[in-house]
Amino acid sequence: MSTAPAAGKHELPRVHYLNIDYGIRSWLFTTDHKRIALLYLASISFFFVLGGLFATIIRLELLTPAGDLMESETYNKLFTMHGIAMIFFFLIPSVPAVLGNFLVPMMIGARDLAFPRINLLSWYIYTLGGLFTLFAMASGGVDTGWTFYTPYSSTYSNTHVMATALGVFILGFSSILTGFNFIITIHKMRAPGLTWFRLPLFIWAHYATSVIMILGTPVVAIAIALVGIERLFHVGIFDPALGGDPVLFQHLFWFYSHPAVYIMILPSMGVISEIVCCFSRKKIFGYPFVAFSSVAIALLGFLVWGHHMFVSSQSMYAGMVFSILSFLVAIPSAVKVFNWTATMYKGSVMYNAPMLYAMGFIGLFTMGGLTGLFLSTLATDVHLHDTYFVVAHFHYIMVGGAIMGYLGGIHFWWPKISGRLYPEGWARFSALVIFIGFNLTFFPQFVLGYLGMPRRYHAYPPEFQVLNVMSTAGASILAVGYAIPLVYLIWSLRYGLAAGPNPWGAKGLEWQTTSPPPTFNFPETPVVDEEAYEYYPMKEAEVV
Amino acid sequence: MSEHSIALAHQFDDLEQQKEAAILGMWVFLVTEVMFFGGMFTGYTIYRFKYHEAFMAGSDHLDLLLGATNTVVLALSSLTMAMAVRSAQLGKRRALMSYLSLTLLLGSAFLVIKGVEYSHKFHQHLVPGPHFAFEGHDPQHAQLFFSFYFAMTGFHALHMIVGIGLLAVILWMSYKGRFNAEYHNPVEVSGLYWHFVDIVWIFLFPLLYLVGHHR
Amino acid sequence: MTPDASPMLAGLAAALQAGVPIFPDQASSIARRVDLLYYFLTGVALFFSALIFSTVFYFAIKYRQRSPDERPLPIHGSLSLEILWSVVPLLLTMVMFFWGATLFYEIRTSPSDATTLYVVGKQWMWKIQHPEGQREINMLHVPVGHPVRLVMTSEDVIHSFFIPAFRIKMDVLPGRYTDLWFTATKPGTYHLFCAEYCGTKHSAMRGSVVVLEPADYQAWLTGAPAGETPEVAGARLFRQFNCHTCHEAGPTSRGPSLHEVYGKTVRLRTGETVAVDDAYLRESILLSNAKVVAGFEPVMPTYQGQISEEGVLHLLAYIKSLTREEGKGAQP
Amino acid sequence: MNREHIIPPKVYLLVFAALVVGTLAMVAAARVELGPLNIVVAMTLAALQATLVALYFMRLRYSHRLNWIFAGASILWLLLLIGMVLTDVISRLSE
Repeated sequence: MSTAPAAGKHELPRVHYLNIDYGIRSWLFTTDHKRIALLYLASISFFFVLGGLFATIIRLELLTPAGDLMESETYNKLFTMHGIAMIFFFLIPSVPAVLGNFLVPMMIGARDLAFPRINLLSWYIYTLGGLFTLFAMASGGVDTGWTFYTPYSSTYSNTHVMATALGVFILGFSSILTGFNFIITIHKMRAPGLTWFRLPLFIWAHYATSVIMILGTPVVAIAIALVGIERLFHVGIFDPALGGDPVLFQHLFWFYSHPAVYIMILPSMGVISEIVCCFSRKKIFGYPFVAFSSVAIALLGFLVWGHHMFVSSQSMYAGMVFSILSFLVAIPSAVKVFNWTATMYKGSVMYNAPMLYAMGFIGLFTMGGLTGLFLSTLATDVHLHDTYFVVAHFHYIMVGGAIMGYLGGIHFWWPKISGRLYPEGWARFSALVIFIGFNLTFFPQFVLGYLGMPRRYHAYPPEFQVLNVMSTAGASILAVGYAIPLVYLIWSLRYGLAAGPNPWGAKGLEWQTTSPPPTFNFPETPVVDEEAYEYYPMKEAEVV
Repeated sequence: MSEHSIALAHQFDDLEQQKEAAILGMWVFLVTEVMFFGGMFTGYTIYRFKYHEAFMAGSDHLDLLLGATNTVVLALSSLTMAMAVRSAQLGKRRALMSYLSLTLLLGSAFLVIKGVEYSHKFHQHLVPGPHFAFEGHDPQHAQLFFSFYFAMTGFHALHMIVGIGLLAVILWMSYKGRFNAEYHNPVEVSGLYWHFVDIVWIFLFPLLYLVGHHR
Repeated sequence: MTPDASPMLAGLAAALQAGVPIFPDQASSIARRVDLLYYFLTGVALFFSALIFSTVFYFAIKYRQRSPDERPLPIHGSLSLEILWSVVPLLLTMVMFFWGATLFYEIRTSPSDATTLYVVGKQWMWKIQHPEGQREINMLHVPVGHPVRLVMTSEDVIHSFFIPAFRIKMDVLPGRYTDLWFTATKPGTYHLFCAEYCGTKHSAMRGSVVVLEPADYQAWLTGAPAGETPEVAGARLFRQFNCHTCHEAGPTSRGPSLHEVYGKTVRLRTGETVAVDDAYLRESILLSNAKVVAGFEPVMPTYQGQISEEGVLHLLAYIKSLTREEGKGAQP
Repeated sequence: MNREHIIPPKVYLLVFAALVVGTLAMVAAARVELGPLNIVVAMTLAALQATLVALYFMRLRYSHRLNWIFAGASILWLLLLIGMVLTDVISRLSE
């Protein structure tokens, strides 16, 4: 089993899932989980570029205190669509729908997901939801913020709220079907010998994510449906003039939307566990703790949503209950970070691009998590709520965490997906550029936040300008950092060296089949007889 | 290939695994349905807690007789559905088809009764919106009751329509002889869905129709 | 890969010389204590971030792969370490919780001697009403050292009254009264922001809070054009919408008497008892048949849309004045 | 889970009878003025009927323990959603 990627010694297998069939029909009517994963890869990359474009324009507007690049309506639509495109159309599906779809069946030794046709249906629902939202964007956009707070969204906004709400409503079911498929597959279709505690932690993370998807998404679907009903019939569900309660919408919305941030980060945590073990050549430190912390995050994640509403006329006592629970949900995340760091102890650390992303993730996710404590502490949240501190916090988790995990995963499994190696030099360079650009963009926003600059401001007082200029400078570096992988990954499809079944010498069933794998993944179902991440059999080294 | 293996999908190892996956699949889907209705139940509970009087007044205008009959009709359709699943397990094709048709009939009866109730509300100007006229106590918040009444029973009726469509397909498949004692997952899965829709109504009936009928 | 933070430090240093603020003023009684908690949180955050960054960096260098067939020892884990880094963060977070919760309790309970001002948020402006009758748009003049309590409501969407220098913020909702209080400690002019997205000109819904020495404040009070005080305006509206025909016609009147009623509880037709506070009075004016007092018929017309939010606040001030002789301005 | 447990029709009929009786009991109970207890009685009766339907009509009693977990989780999360939202609404009154 070669350790470093031996260049040039391998060639692609004659028949694999990519060249077994050609033509549009073979892609649009495929039930192969690997091809559906690539369909998702294409769609979410489109929305990532779109969302990134909106972000760049927002950062350009914020270069100057006065709102002079565009009208405030346009700015409001831009940050709304940046939020919707990034959260609903990129972050929630990214790791589960691309890497999860591709790898969950392979990692557990199955031929495909439990319900392949429903998996394809999930992509079509995603595309339908995307079309509705794009139609809304094209015909004038929506300016309610991605949070759709009532009564502005249900009564006062005259932009395309209905079309966007319909798009997001439909999209919810795509995420439900993905989660549904993973739960059944992981429960019922594991290879013989693959017990729960021999599963890769990637599977544990996706199982926990799927539980959140099926328990939380329906509630935001009904919340947005009620906004739709309120807009059509003005019956006062959320309109206080007719007796409704706008805070009820916030409860229903955040009941899903906080667990949704765990939908976005847990799969990336799964990716990081795989990468850190492979490139430290060591078993994960404290396997059961890391596994159960994923489940603990998923379950506790449902009890904490009130910390988004500490100053929204929520009662003081309910605020205290949500505050203490929000601190409890931070503990499993801390356990994970400590365990990843401990895994590198006495390892044999390699600096491949996936490992750079993983180390970046560990550092930035730690900062993101710790700044979250500021927002679950009641007294400081009064000051920090709805300021740029919150913007910086969730970007450290989403961009520093989820996207770095996603990019690390894409690079780590790229040889398995495409059968080719990406250019290592360029990959490490872009990882470093992303790290620097990211910090320069979002660290100043913590300072802006405590200074009191509110979110979603088209124009701001002049004394905030210097920090905003730094942030925009960082954003341009970040944009360059993201563009580079787009180029060399596509380049590698044609010119990348053949990777062979296991270029990294990694453990896991997906590395025991060819790269790219055949349509049914394994000639015959593999039998598992060793623990997870068994990088070096114990016979010649005593167990510490 | 033996007849039963036609029914075995390629990604499963055996029929046992496929059946367990289908049953677990429907239960996981029902979790999402419970949470979907849960959002409306939350809104209903909050507003009933805040405007108890208006909800009592609103509930008085609902036709209790039709509501109760509908509950019994739906319970009966659950019985016939359960018998249909039982006959599928025993491989009795004729019994399966007759019980399925009975269930379809009862389901449509439920929708007809619901339609009658909706038309009454329409004539009494109790449909929330511009020409909502309610002469009882606190019409402002009574309209809130009726918007939740129509939202919840409306989504329930929608689920009934989907259920009837599903049963029609299952009836057609059993007519074509696609099911036998070993393989009848679609029948059992649609049975679970139908019973779930009945359970939702079991909770909707007291919450909507029996608000303070004790005066 | 070294976590290269040097460009940020250089930028911050430059910002400091250029007189660009890095930290907001501390201009209210609670600002200093909120900042103390903020320093504690920042300290914990910096410590653990530095710990993780340096440990990852150190392990990455010390245990880098020397040769491809190196064989690191498999380590399963250690229960004692797991307990350590579960319990220590738990204790730290509980300290944060209690410290934050106690300070939050203080932030949310206004002292009884605070003067009450009325704030009405309207799409993209703040309308402020002083008890002495002055009215201000997007400006708030307050005396130093005296607690001020703002009773706020909105005419349309959710806004949020945010003064960074005082470290306080409270959403302003339609159909509901929310309140916040502060004691300004440093004279000066401070930003007032709307923190909850409220539509097109959300970022223009700004104002300033002017904190004056008591003498200057009195001068401003006398100088500023004083309209009717809320009580006088309320009495005028009481006549204008002829509320007196039902509510002041003696024992046979169709509406309950409003004298000596504010702050007390009252029995409804349905048998429930309800406290007569701002929320109940507001609901009984705008959606009048919701909670009718026992012994009276629900015949009162609703004034939804006829009386503005300020009008309701003035009527409330008038009704409270009918109870002032007995209670000392009972709080809602 | 045994291979294919066939439930005798008698059990189904009993469950159906219980549903009808339960509905009539609910309507009768609503006639009696019990104040806040009314909702409690109605909900327990409904919950009983729902459990019967789930255990026998939906054959939960004879199916894999996993289905029990997901059925229980849905009820728990429903109560969690309604309960925690209520804590805010109720405690807001006493503030």
